[in-house]
Amino acid sequence: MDIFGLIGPASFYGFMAGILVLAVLTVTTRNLFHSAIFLAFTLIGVACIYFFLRAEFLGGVQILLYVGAIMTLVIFAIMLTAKMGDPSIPQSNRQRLPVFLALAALAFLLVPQIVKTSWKVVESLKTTSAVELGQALMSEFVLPFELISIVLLAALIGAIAIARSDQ
Amino acid sequence: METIDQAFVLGKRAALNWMSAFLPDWTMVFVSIIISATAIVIFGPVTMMYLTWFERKLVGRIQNRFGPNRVGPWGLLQPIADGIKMLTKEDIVPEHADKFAHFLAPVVIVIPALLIFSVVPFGRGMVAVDLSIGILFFLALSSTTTIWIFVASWGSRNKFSLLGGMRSVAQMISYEIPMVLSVVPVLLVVGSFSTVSIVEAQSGWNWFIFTPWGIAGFLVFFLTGVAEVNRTPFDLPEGESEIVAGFHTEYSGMKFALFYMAEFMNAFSISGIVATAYLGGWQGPWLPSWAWFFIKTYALVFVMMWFRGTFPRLRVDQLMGFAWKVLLPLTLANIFIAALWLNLESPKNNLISALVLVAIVTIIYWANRPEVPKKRIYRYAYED
Amino acid sequence: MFGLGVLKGMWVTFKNFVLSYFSKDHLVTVQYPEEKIPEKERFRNFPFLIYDDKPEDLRCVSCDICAKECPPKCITIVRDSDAQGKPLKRPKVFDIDFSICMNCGICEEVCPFDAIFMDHEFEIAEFGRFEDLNYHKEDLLKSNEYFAKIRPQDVARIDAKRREKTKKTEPPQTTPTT
Amino acid sequence: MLPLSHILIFTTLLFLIGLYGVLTRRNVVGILISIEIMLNAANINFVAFSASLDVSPQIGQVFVIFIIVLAAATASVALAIVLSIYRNQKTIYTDEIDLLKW
Repeated sequence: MDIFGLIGPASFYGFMAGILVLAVLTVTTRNLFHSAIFLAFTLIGVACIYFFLRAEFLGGVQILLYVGAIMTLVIFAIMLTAKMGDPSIPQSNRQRLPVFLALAALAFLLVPQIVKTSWKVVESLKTTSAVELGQALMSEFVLPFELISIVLLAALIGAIAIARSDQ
Repeated sequence: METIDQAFVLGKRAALNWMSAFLPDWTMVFVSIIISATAIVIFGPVTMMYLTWFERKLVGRIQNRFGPNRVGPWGLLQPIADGIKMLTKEDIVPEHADKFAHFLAPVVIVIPALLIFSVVPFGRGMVAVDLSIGILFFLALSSTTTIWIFVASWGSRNKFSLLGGMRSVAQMISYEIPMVLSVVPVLLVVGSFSTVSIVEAQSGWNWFIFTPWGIAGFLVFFLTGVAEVNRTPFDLPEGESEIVAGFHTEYSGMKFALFYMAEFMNAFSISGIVATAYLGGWQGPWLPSWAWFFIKTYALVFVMMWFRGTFPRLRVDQLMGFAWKVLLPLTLANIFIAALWLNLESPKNNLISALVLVAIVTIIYWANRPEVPKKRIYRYAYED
Repeated sequence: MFGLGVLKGMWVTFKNFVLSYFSKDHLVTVQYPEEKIPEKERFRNFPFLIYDDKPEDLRCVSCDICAKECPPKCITIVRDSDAQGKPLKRPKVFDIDFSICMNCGICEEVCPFDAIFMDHEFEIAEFGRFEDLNYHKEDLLKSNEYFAKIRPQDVARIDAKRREKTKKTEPPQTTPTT
Repeated sequence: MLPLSHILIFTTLLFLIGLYGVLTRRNVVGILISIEIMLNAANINFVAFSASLDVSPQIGQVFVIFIIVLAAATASVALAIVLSIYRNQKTIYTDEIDLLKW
């Protein structure tokens, strides 16, 4: 019985550490294509985090949309534009150290605050089914839902209009 | 009858009972998981091996040949001989290849193919995990294959590979959309993503294929499934007469075998999911439930291979046009038809939705009618 | 009608698939090493030397025409001679290198003595590249009966011609004495 | 289940890693990749909050769905812009796209 109380959090921590490592690799790898591959693994890891948090529908959507669609777009863009095999071109600008220091300072500022805050946590993990999610989308959030669809349509048309080569 | 039906479930339970004698209680869950996982991990590659044998036999017979018949009786040991050949072959990596990507792609591409098996209901009570998002899980995993195919083609640093990868991405993204939309009617009617509850909703002879929206959905789902696993007539990514072998041109030995394995396991699991969603899964009279599942799945696999023996490859524009101009409107209309069918009374709904379906198919056909050029008259070529 | 061609094509392949189990016409392959298609009479492959009754009775008189005409020059002929050094009308060495021979059949056509003919034998694979395929006189010898078996039409014609010839030149024909 | 603050620390770190990528990458596509990481960090936060705080559990997940959809829209438009920039400027390095500076 205890073993579950041990294994669940342990694997959760393992996943979180793995995601952090993959994310660091994603932002620091020189080769942009490898960076995209690491991003794909990061996104799959995030989907696993959703599964841990009992949001299975979101995990599925995450894989389907992020890994299936957005990643493919990103890889396409890398391929259509890249001259990245050349090691003489620097892949990061000169602000690496200041940015790192600033972000580390930000982390040292934020993390104690997170620990200090007393969250009103409920005892058990709350879950929701895809049906309830759909009902929420269709009742309470119907206006944002429709707006989002308009935004999507606009993005669709805009992307086509921008990317089209003007003859 | 009941014991035959539940043979595998009872077998697993017996194994668990036997092991509980000398293993502590808390390990039993892990042992159960490990038994299911082992069954899948063994079943997947063995199925793949014998599907290759089956395909070669079938295509051979279609072409008036014998197919493999030398290694073992009826060539039954041929897959093992192939496996030995693949394992002992030299593993060639092109000099300028992206070594990391070239190595990673074939290894990772097998994982989703194996994971999909975990939501396929092989029989009554014979599903590894009854996920509440079963169908979505399947769709999500099968969509990840695109990336690894593309990574393989980019990593090979070969023009033919890259062309194959580009084609593959374009094709799979296009066919992803009708594929997702063609399952929506089933989810609409069943009200759940779970593969088990989808099968249970089709008890008796209420298979979804016997409804008007079911026929359309089945056809679209199956065709997009064939396109998703890059099989003929949608095998442009690996069209051997045009671009050598597409994305796996530069792969040899075991890495190539892994691609092959992923393709065949995907073909099997897609057939299984189509059978689950539209052909009633393991529902059926007289025979044990798993026998029905395998009959239906292998029938669909047979049809896939039959396609391979029959059809020539589509052209790229035909491929894209088929996805966007025929399948997509049909699936969108099909969701509406399913809603109509669901909300009308029982005897009337079949007729009405069938009529709507026929009307929509006619409209789509009319909109896509082939443009037959008029017969030319050479006005000045003749005397008069 | 839309989609009818697809079904028609599938019907054709299905018919082929099912009939391949029942009809010989729909299963055209032959299991080669065990089962062979009988060769056609005019099939010709590698040349062989013909003898009439005994293997010593070669028809070949080592006139060297075939060796001269052979396009890839795969035939080697050395004329035999008796103890006094007088040349005899028979070859001492008759080698054909089958690794060079290109199965053109010119040697058969040019031979004025009907001594060399093209064979039906084609399974002559060997392990060595050089000496194994260089056939000597003893390997090339085959009887007229064998020739009659593989090419009955030709043999009738040729035998008739030879009989006529021998009838014309009957009296002086004597077996050469050594 | 593990405490909420641990998940929050994790997402903070993930967000900062993404931010680091945004601020240091020269390549536009690299910046886009980093932005995806930041969005994912925010998404995990939403899910974690909705799962463990005293609110209706759908709200957080609905927002995650919206964010994913918006990310898809962002990605498509941004990549269209990248293509267009590459076509006009023959570069996708942010410090070389400086036509308005002089």
